Amino acid sequence: MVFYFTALITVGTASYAVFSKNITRCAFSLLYSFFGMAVLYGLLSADFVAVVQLMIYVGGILVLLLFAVMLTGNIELAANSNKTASRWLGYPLGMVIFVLLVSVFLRVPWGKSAVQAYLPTIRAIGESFLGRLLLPFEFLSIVLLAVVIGAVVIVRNRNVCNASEEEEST
Amino acid sequence: MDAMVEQGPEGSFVLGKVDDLLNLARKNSLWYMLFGTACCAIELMQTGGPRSDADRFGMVFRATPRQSDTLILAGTITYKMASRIRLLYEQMAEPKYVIAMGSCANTGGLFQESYAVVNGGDLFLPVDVYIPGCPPRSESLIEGLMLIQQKIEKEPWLKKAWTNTKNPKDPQIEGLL
Amino acid sequence: MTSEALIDYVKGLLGDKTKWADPEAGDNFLTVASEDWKNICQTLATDKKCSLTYLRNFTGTDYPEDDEIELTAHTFSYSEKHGLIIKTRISREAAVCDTLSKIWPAAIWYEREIFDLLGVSFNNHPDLRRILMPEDWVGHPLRKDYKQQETYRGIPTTRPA
Amino acid sequence: MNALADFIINSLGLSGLSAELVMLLLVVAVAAAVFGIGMTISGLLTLAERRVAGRIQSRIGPNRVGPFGLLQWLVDGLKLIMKEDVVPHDADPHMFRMAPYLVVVGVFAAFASLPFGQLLIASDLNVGILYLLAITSLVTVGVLMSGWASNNKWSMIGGIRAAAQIVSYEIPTALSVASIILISGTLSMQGIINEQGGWPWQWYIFYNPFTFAVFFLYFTAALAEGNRIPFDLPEAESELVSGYNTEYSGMRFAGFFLAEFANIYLMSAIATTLFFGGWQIPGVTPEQQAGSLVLQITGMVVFMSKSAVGCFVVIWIRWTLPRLRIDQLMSLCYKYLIPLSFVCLGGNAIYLLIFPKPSSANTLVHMITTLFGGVLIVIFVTRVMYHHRISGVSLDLNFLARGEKGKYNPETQVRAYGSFRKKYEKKQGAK
Repeated sequence: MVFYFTALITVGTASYAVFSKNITRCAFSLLYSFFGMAVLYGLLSADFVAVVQLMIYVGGILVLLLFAVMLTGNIELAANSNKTASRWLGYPLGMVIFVLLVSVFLRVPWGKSAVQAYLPTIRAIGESFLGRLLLPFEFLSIVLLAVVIGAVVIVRNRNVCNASEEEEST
Repeated sequence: MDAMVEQGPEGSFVLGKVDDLLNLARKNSLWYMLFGTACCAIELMQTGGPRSDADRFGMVFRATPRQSDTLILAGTITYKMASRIRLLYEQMAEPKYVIAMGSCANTGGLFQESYAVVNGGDLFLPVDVYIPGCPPRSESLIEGLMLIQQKIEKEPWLKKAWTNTKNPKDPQIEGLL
Repeated sequence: MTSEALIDYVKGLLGDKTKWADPEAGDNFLTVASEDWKNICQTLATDKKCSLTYLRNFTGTDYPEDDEIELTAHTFSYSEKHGLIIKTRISREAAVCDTLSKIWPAAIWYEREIFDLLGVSFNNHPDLRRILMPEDWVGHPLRKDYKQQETYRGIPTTRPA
Repeated sequence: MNALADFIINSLGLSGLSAELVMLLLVVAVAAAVFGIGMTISGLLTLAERRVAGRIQSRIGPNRVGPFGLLQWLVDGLKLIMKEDVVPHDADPHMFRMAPYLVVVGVFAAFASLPFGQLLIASDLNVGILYLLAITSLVTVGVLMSGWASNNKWSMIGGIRAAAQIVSYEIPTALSVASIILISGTLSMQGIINEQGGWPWQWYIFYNPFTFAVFFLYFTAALAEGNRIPFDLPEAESELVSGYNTEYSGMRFAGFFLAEFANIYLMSAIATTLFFGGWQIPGVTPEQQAGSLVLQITGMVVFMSKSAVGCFVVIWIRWTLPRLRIDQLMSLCYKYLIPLSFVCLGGNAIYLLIFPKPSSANTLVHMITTLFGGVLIVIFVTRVMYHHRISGVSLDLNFLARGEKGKYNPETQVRAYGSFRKKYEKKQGAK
């Protein structure tokens, strides 16, 4: 029962986020979607993932998204907010992804497993990160490092431009 | 209290008791708005200070009209300010009370003959308590606030809330807003 | 420059365009015709020896018996350490004058005040609105024959007895 | 939980009800209890704030309702319920109404995983401390939502400031918590307390010099996360009217207000758990405590008094320090707190490599750090006593003062002036 309730909330708010015209409301409805997802993780006894989902998606990504939405001028105008590449590119792409997901869904042998007691999953996650999955983990770290450096470079460049403009004007 | 039992319909005794409790709550948490128009505001600040501590009665200042119960007209009111004060009053949440503090807010006082000064806050707001003085000392202001408390004690709040919240004495000045 | 020297210098500079006050009256001030008002202020403000660059005060007075409004500008020079009062008179009915805001930017607010309270309109003023009274106020309170309106937005202006 | 539900069904003879329903009721009951405890604590804290502020400003503070004004918070709450609930005309009504709930839920849900006693915890999660950090991020979104939905520029600025501040200070908070997790090896709140002991040298604050520094980093960052002075930019009254809650009246405002005070208690309770040994009683092992009801209650009292001291310090800071500027706030976070917490995290890791857990060298380090902390406290107290002595004002720490305590006495002031003058003259004479 809890599962269906959360699933309903998650899917409902996610579809609201997709279909609503008011982009700020879209962003806020994502909150409930993320929250419902965290609850679903919790129901699957993945407590660590659930908490991290809350922490990173709600605390970090959603807030950044809201900042971007709120600090952009005239975001309420459809011309500014809903600029898409092409409607005729979008529909087939969506269909392809949908078919892909359905085929995966049909192929996986869904076995009913007994509900496990809550076991600490953190140790297992940590060990696999530093053991079996070390290479992808390090790769991800490098990508993130590159992103951080890139962000710093972009901000620095803009500052330099502003400074030179100010010098010219004075 | 007795008068209320006589007034009310059947079952008014219970309502009266509940009213007593609610009025006790309302009178002991009379938040005033941090708003001064002229020199009386100095005494208003002083009232929150150590020598005459308004916080003893649960009166703290709020910066926003939405959360305050009392509007203290502290000082001379000009016509230009009057429309702003009226706007602030309209923004306050019911139930709300107004105190006219000092001669200027009562009658225009020293500046009564001036072309720019309103001759008393009651010409555009429903004033509950008038405090004389130029400026009134903080003791006077505390007494004014306690008069508001006495007024609250006598109000049948529940019945008022169910019937009509509009004050009949309220001068409805449409042009101000 | 001492005040006597300044008076002599300005007399030489402006010639017969000025009318000087009786020295017995206290302050030394010169009265100019309203047509020369802007040019003379410009000259006095930019002249090297006068350099009256600072407008200390700018105000007006109503004289209904003469049917005139007098405008008074108190100027000062920080570099030369001397000051001068310049006056002009304009008619009450067509109360129009040139703006000084191009010479002294401080005059913008002073002129708004004179406009507000005396009803003098200034040509070429960048932002001529009421500054003290509400925007929809009727009349100019510092005119001697001013009659206050009965109510302002529903507030009675006299206290009912 | 299921076993408990079965037990209740069997013992009360409610076999007609399904186990799921009983469990649901149980969960609701526990949630209500946690919410009630949280409300009471934050209500009492509002009163404590006003009383302490009164004493600090040599006023008295609310003392008319109940003994020592102890019922003032109930009266305030009752009044706020009765106030009109204003929704501005231009506001986004649904989101305007929703925002206080998010803030309240975000803060009070965190109370579910606070260990008030060894057995007094609503749910001892495996990821307890992470859960606390995560669920409070709902507050950020709630505050942003209230700021945006009010359609008021002060609210908007306040909301954006609050969100920027909370998101930034989440990093040093999480990093200082990570230091403690590194030492304890567990994320569960009870686990962290169990690793510590009752005596001060067994607490994590005195574990090694790095944790000693980490505590102050955590405290500063948590102050900023709770939007308290000196970091109260989101609701700076002199600049932003009331920040994000400018347009709120009545019960919705009370929600924000209570959440703010609940947040103070939350940060003090987390500090107690992480650094001050939680409910551990000196000289009593957890095994002994588990068996005895008296020790359980003592443990709860110990936990509560430790967090009460934390709350007092927060209130004390609020009425002492001025407010920071927004750029100072951000540079404090990104230029000082984050690098320092990284240093402390690395230091702790290296320390753990050099001194593996049970060793006599380890105990020595604990003792030295405790001594250092004690010396700091002694220095602080002597400084305060010195300044108090030369100021010549009679000390009155009676926070529950009813009447005319701490009177103005002109003589003491004259005496103080006299002592200053003597010193001044001595200095002049020496020259």
